[in-house]
Amino acid sequence: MSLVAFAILAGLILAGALVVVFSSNIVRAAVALAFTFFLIAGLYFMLGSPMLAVVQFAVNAAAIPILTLFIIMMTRSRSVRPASGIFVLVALAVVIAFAGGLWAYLGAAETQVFPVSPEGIGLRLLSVTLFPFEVASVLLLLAMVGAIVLARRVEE
Amino acid sequence: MSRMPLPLDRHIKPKLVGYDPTRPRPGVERLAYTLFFGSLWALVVVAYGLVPALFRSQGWLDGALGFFFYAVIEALLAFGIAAVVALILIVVLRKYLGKVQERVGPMHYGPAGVLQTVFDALKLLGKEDFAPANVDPLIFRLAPAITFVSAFLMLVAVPVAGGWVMADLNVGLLFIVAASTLGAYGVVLGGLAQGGKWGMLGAFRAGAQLVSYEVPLALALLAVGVYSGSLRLSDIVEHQQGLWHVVPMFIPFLVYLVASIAELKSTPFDLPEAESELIGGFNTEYSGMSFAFFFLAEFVELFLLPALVVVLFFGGWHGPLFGLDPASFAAQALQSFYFLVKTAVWVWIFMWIRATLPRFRDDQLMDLAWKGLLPLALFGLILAAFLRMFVEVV
Amino acid sequence: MIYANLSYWIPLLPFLGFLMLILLGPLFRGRLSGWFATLTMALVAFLALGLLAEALRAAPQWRLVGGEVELARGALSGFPFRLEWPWLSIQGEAGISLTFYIDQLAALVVAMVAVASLFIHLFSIGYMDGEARYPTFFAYLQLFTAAMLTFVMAGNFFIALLAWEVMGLMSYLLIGFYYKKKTAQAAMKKAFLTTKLADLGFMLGLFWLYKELGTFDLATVAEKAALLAVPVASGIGLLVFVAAIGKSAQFPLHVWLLDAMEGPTPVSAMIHAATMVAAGVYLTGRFYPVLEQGQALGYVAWIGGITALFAAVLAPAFADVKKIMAWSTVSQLGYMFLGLGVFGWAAAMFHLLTHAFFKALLFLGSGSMIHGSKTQDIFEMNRLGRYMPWTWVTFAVGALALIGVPPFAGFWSKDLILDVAKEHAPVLWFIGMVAAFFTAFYTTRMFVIAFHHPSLPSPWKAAAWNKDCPELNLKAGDCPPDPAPEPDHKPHESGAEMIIALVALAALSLIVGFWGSPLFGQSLLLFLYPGEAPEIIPASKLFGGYVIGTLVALAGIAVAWGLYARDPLKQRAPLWLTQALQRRLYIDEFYYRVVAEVAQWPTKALWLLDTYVVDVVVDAVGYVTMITGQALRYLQSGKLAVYALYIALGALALVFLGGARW
Amino acid sequence: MITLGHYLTLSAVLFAIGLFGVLTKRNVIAVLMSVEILLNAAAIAFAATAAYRDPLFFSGQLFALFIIVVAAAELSIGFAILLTLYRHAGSVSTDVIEEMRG
Repeated sequence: MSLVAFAILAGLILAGALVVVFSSNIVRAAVALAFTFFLIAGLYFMLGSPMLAVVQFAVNAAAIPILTLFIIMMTRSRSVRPASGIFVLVALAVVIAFAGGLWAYLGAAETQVFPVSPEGIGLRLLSVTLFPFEVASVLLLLAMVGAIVLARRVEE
Repeated sequence: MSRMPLPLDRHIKPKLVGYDPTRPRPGVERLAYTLFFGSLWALVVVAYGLVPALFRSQGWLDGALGFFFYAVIEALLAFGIAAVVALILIVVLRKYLGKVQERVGPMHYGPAGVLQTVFDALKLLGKEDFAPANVDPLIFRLAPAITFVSAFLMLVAVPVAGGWVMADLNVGLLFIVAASTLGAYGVVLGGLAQGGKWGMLGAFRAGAQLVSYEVPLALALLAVGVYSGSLRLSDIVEHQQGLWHVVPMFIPFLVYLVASIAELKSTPFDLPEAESELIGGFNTEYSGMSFAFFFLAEFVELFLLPALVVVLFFGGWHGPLFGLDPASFAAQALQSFYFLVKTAVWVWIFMWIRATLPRFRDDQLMDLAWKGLLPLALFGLILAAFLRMFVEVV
Repeated sequence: MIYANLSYWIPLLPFLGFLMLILLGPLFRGRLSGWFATLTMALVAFLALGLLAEALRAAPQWRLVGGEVELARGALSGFPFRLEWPWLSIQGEAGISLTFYIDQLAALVVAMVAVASLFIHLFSIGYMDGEARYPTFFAYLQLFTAAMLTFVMAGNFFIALLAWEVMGLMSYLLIGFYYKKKTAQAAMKKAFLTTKLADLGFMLGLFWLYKELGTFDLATVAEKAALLAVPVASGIGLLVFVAAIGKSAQFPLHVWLLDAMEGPTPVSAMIHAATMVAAGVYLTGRFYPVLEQGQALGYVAWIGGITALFAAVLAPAFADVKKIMAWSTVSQLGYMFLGLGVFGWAAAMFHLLTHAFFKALLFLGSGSMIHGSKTQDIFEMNRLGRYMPWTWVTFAVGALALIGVPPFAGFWSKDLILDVAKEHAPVLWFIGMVAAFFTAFYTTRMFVIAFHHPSLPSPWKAAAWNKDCPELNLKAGDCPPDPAPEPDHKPHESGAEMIIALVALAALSLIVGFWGSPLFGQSLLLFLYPGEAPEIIPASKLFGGYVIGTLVALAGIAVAWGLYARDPLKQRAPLWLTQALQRRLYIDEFYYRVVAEVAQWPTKALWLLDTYVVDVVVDAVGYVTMITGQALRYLQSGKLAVYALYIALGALALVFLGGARW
Repeated sequence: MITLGHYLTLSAVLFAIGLFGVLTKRNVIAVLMSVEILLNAAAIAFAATAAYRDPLFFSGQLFALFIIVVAAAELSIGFAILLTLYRHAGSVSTDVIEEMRG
């Protein structure tokens, strides 16, 4: 039962990702990206971490594609030109090698999922990983300031 | 209310004897609104109380099939609630705007025009769903659907009474934030898909506005979460047992109120559609069912955002129970009644704001979000943490 | 023990004063910074005198009985005073501790430095008034004093070396205080390089000493000196003595001191007369056990004797009052080394003390003369004795002390040294006597011309050989002679604080000599008496020496008076001799032209090596890099995707090669 | 039953797809979207491994959270650069940023 659900979910995720990569219409690609991320949030639900799922939903599935759409609008780009054929073949070879290389390590057969409560993550986040947490906040601040500075029109 | 002379040649005289469309009929209207409210309440009681109780008592929920059916039925009921709310609110809003603007509003379909929406819906369903030539058909169709789904998603998390909630998420507050962010998709995609200038401008405005106001909104919600110590909405409501959050959390309340009106894209924040400037903005090219979805979504949100105000700040379902056992069915029904009443009051306030205030300029809009609300929301967050640590524990 | 326990404040206070002035100097208005520094020094002098009194009480008491020294009472417990703080200890080992070691000598010299420095400060308040960098000047003085005091009190040679180097730096800064003058720039470099070259000997000697004895500690070194092999001890001793030669401006490293007179007139000059140059003598005194073990004292004595004579002979050829004084300093320091070299340890230290005071007096007096008459040339000074009575009196006291006329300070100490020399090295005694004659000669010449003659056109300013400055390696235009004042100018007496300083130092010059004189039982010498040393000579034996010394001095005075009272301008010596003397026997030029050239030979060899070996290698590396870069630039296609591909390939390599395992 | 291997396989394939996108796209926006897929694939691997193997510390989930944070930061900066690029060159194709060619 759950395997069926997983299969459907995984299939849709992969399909969405493929659309992102292969669609020549960039708006569709962005929508597919949102769709893929939305389904990945479902994956996190299955992994017993609603917290992660909702964060994935709010940030990756909602905010980031909207930002992407915004940029698409601002730069008035619509279509994606494909790369030259030879390069596509090279990339394909690399990708296959990559997937194959990763495949070699995929023998894990654990079956039991340990769910995690939001409180657990929160406590953990603010105790052991407090320093990375603070660093992340600084990173976000820097990103914010950096984005403003970069995107600001320089007035002559 | 003044009587307005109507040109006879544009007016089909109704068949009903003695009916005069120019004459207001407050008695009929009140009766109709009461009936609307009652039917909504009945639907809520059925969806939240009767059906789960039935399934639970028969033990159907244990089997996979029973659970599947339960889920389907609940989803349909939720959709039904959303549809009913939208249908009711459309006519109520039109009537109310009419009253504010000193006219009678819709009067022709149903007694005193109370069935107007039904005919509106029929008209929209009957119209050709037209898509201009240069649009991306997939995105064009997807946009209204996403809009409606995002509004509908929030409904799932709202608790209407003690134990009466469709999905009691332990991250409900974050879920609300996420779902409301999703609402921006429909607008942006809708504007983007049309390929026209109005749509594009509307999409720009909507995207900027929704994303900007998302930030203070989320911070205000977070303040409530910090203060009540839980992200679960029913816990937040329980936490207001003694004192409604509106008192200690007044600043987040204000922020949330303004930001949710902005999320609603209604006046004074209706820049994305702004008929006088953008001919409808992101929904310029929509017609028929697609337009109806946008429309529905808007009115479902007009119900849900006030409902969240009630849940987060005005004690949710809390009210006098007259000695009833809070776990009993009757008490829960009463609680859902309180909840709906409070929500109705807040819906009215939202309508009132919409009817009276003029529209912002877009730079004022941004200033308000980033320079006004954001610092206020941050202050509210700190205040909430302070209260949580030093006042409430003592 | 109160003062001994407080003694670390003695160097610390001027250091704090330095920090204060260097950081907040611009906030001090007018003369405030000078008064601040002087007040600090007054405090330090108070502490130092207290320390000396304490040391006098606590030191072992010797008695002179029938020409033999015998111990009346041993040292009190806790003497010599010792303060110690752990410092530079590495991983719990003892390392090098910060030690202050105050025995009789240190207490005496600390008091001397503190008092002399106090009067320098006091004098400078008036003298430096109106200078642009007034607070900075006092800050330098403070740090200089702090370093000198640290050096004197240092309980181990490592600390001493640090303080020694700080002194070198401050000397450099003070000489170059008027750094806009070309001559000052050249002089500061010259002084710095000369003394640094000498310091190399100090460092090498210290490291060698540490290798042999495993300690830097002063007292331990003195105890263990006897364990050193004779050649080793003489090697170490001579290396350290090189540093002393450099610092104390002994032949052949005397060249810097004369040019150090480029610093602000009385003060930096006085430092280069009374305190800093004394450090070399002090250091040699501290290394005495090692030198003695190494049987190297003969070199010390000969260097001292030669320098004493050499400088005294050169001095009469100069017309600049400060330069005469500088030669005099070199000469007197030579006496001290002479005394050290002929086992007259305590006598040399006695002379160190008296010389500090009367030379400080003379320098401040000459500063006052320069201040009053606006010239440094003795010929151009206009009957100063008439216009500057205070300066005249005090300068006369200083001059008599320098000449060695009884009962002034120099008389007791110099003749004691000469007596010791007569006992151990008659040749050196004779040299010392000749030098004493010349000392009297040049002092009288200077005194007569400056104080009693109306102003004259300076005879040497116009001389062809004085047009440029070969001794500073400068060209003609870079060192213009100072402008002469009006022919009949009216000098004026200096301000009150300057006169107070002069009078105080004059009084000290008069008094201090008695402390070591036979009249008072040579009590200073007994105080300093290190044990078995032969320089305590019974008064009866001393008498003959004193008579000869006085006669020689009077002869010098008489000759100078006879030659210069009438006609100072008359050219008596052959012109080539005058030129040679004024060119300082061409030693400076020899250094600049020949030694510097020779010293550059290895440099040039290295330059060739650098050009034809190192550069080729470096260039080859550059070319290889460039060619490789040229080849590899095709990898940098500018296409984003290609870069991403490289990243992916790298990651792929990690996946396959890294061997990540479950 | 679903095993950890299922998730990791999904992650690997997703990663490969994203990598292909990064390599072949010419539009910088599309490249950035593909990078997002890469990051999410990694996050899935982290979260899944933690869910199956790390019941006490769930470090993987935290890693996934940080990945989301980093992704957001990266994207905002990336888009800001993109916007500047667009103003500078009038296009967001990788063809216009070949000034670094050796």
